[in-house]
Amino acid sequence: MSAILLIAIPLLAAFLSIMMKKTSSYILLAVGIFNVVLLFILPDGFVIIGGFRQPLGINLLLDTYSRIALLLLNSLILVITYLNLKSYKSYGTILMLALAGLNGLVLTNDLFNFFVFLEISGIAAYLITTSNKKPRSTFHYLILGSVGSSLFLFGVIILYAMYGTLNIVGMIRLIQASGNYKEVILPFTLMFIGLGVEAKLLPFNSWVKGVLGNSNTLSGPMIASVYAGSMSFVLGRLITNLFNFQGSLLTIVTIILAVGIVAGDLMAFASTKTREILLFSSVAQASIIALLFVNGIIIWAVYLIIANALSKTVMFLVINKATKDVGSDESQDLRGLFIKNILVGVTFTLATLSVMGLPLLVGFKIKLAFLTGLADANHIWLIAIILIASVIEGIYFVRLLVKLWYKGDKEINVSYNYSFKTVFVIIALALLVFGTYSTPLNYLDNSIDTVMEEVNNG
Amino acid sequence: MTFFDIISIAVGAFLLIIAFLAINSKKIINSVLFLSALSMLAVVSFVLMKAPDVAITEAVIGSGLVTALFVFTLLSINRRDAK
Amino acid sequence: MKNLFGFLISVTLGIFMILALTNTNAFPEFGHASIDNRVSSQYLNIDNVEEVGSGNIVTAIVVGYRGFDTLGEVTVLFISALGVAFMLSSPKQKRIDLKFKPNFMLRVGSKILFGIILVTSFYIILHGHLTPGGGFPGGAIIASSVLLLYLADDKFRSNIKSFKILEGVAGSLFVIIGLLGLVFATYFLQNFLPAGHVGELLSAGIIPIIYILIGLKVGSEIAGIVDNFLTEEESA
Amino acid sequence: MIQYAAIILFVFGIYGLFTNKNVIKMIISLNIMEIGLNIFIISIGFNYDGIAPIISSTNDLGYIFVDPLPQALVLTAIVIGVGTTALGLAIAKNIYKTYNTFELDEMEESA
Repeated sequence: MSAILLIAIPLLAAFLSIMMKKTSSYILLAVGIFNVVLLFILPDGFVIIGGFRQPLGINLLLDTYSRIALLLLNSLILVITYLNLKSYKSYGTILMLALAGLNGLVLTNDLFNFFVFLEISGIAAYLITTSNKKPRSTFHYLILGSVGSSLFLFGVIILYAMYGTLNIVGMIRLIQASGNYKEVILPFTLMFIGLGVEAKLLPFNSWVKGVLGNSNTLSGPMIASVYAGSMSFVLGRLITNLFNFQGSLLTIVTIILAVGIVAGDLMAFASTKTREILLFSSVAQASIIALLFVNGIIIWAVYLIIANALSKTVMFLVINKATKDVGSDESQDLRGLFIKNILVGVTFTLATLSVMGLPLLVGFKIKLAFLTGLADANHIWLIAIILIASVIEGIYFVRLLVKLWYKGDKEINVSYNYSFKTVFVIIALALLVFGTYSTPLNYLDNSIDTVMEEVNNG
Repeated sequence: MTFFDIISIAVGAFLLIIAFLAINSKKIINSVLFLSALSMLAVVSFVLMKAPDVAITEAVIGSGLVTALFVFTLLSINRRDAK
Repeated sequence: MKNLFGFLISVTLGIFMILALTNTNAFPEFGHASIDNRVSSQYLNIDNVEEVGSGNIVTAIVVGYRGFDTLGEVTVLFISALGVAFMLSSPKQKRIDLKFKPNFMLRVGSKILFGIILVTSFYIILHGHLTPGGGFPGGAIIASSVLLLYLADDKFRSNIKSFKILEGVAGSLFVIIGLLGLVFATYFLQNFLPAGHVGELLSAGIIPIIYILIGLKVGSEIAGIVDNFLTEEESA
Repeated sequence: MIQYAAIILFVFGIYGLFTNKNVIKMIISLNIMEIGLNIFIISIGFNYDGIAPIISSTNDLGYIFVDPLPQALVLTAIVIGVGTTALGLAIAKNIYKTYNTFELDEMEESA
């Protein structure tokens, strides 16, 4: 048993599934379950491919950090596929390739291999967004995504020209040995911009509005939770281990991210469309997560990614299903959505409150912990910015909730079937349980990311 | 100044001129043809830099098939317009 | 206004990149790159060359050392072909009218050329581990021979269904060979065949086999893309 | 020289993406960018004294070679570029079907 199966099996299934298109969604379900089970029995450590030692060939690294990321993304894809089994049948093969690409992205320990998986998952994402039937926004996404990955590749190549290796662990070792941070500013900037496009960081994310603003029950949760979550994970890993921002670059990156938080929340505040409110809120959250990684608060950033991915799944599923049935996503037209769907309303409210960070929910615990972490590191003005952003966030979310709960002029009929409701309830319960009983969250600490250990071991 | 330098300066200058033309020409079909020429010049520079594998691949894929795909797209559009 | 903004951004980026690269000592000057400090020096080490057994070092890297990248690359092409078919194909399709009628010579001549090009492409694929070339250009040449048939005959349509099957089978065999490495040797994609002598046709273990699969897969995928671009819905 | 040309080509591509509002020309700009990037990648492995990394027997290993790894990377990058281009053109065809134009500016009016 080796972690390579997490990538090889979805690929094999995808290649086989084009010969039997009808069953592709069911094959995907089987593959997803296989992957989740496999994740519990695989051992930690490096996985060598092709039998070539560390710098010669490509290898993968499985540790607690990547295991958490993989569990999250594999199980989320499984859930989303299950919910869309009827409505989006033909996307089975594409989702399998997305699964393989994201798994590879999280696992790989080689920069060029990282680029290849970035492209696989990127192209899969463009194809997922074709389900919106808005070719223009898909095209916009494709152009920005390709530019982003080209910039990333440019950075990787400059690093290779300087240090002569593509292995991430080996690269970190060589950069530490040379001790000259000024040399690597250019490649790191290019790589950060390239990944920023995919990770929805402002100002590289103009694709988000077109793509998520027209999303449906497949593309919404896929892009907003699965892709955003995995991209935050890999960006976090690169930020904390490889980029390790210092000096003026650190200041610039921090300012960009801080502006991203405020701007994201302000744009959500100004919008009246429900889907846009959700997407701008997730843009702001992506910046907060990146900011935490930049400041070395790894474990709470990880929890924040998980909590966000789960809440956003619920929120996008609820809103996108309602939009599909009603035919509009103006919050005015969705008034009174929850009067007939009280259970759905309660779970949506819980998810929203958790994103806002109110007590009793897991979002509160996480927010408290990372604000304490920032205070320990003496970043008072960052805390101020996050608090201001939270206030704005609170206002627009409460406004949205009030609208969705109170009766409007028209009566609207949206029905959620049982599988939807089950998923909502499970996620809402998880948010509640971990919010009130949060001791298990303290078991893990920043050492879940073992790249640095491997660097020092060598 | 060696022979290599002269050739490389010529190739580099041509690359830039043709790229400029490809971006700024008014007719799309001209842009496509300039892109094909750019690809062919890239092949020359790959050969200059001792990369025969890449040169073969770029010649077949870059200047052959990609151009064909562009032209087919334009063809199908023009035909629909004519109707 | 927007043009000026774009111009400024790109000029700044260009100047920033060129200045940063020329001022960095660790970045090698053009034409003076030395592979001694790079991982590539180990690819040219005699033990490693004999272990892999491919005379073309680039092929050894593409299919051997970094074979996993190549699997990913084939996947990228696979998913784009899938996407193109997904967006452009419909149940009933007909050829786009090319506005010229091919004559007899063109049709017959293209059939002869088709054979010659196909043989050339197989030669290129089979000698990928000895001479420049290999699966990617070879596959692309297969696709261009199909393209020739399409251009020479305005009624011609290849059997897309069999291309899909070929594509799926070749891709699956690639992964299965990788998994066989896991079973017969220790690692995924590891060579489990004898490496042979450098420079001979039957050498380099699984590299020629994988390159043949890549060639077939690339060829059928690009041919599928070409077919999608040259057909349209019946009703239009 | 070729290296600088490659960087400028890359920047040209980005400039083209900023200024062109035509879908097909944007894909062309993307291709120009990728060609620039590919030439740059090859150029970092080039050595004036080096020969192409292809040997006919193990006796040839004494020579100086150009770096083979960038060449392997470019092979991968070219094929990935074709994939993106084909997909982009397919989307362009779809755009034309929906909006009846390739110009992004005209689309906003009709959409």
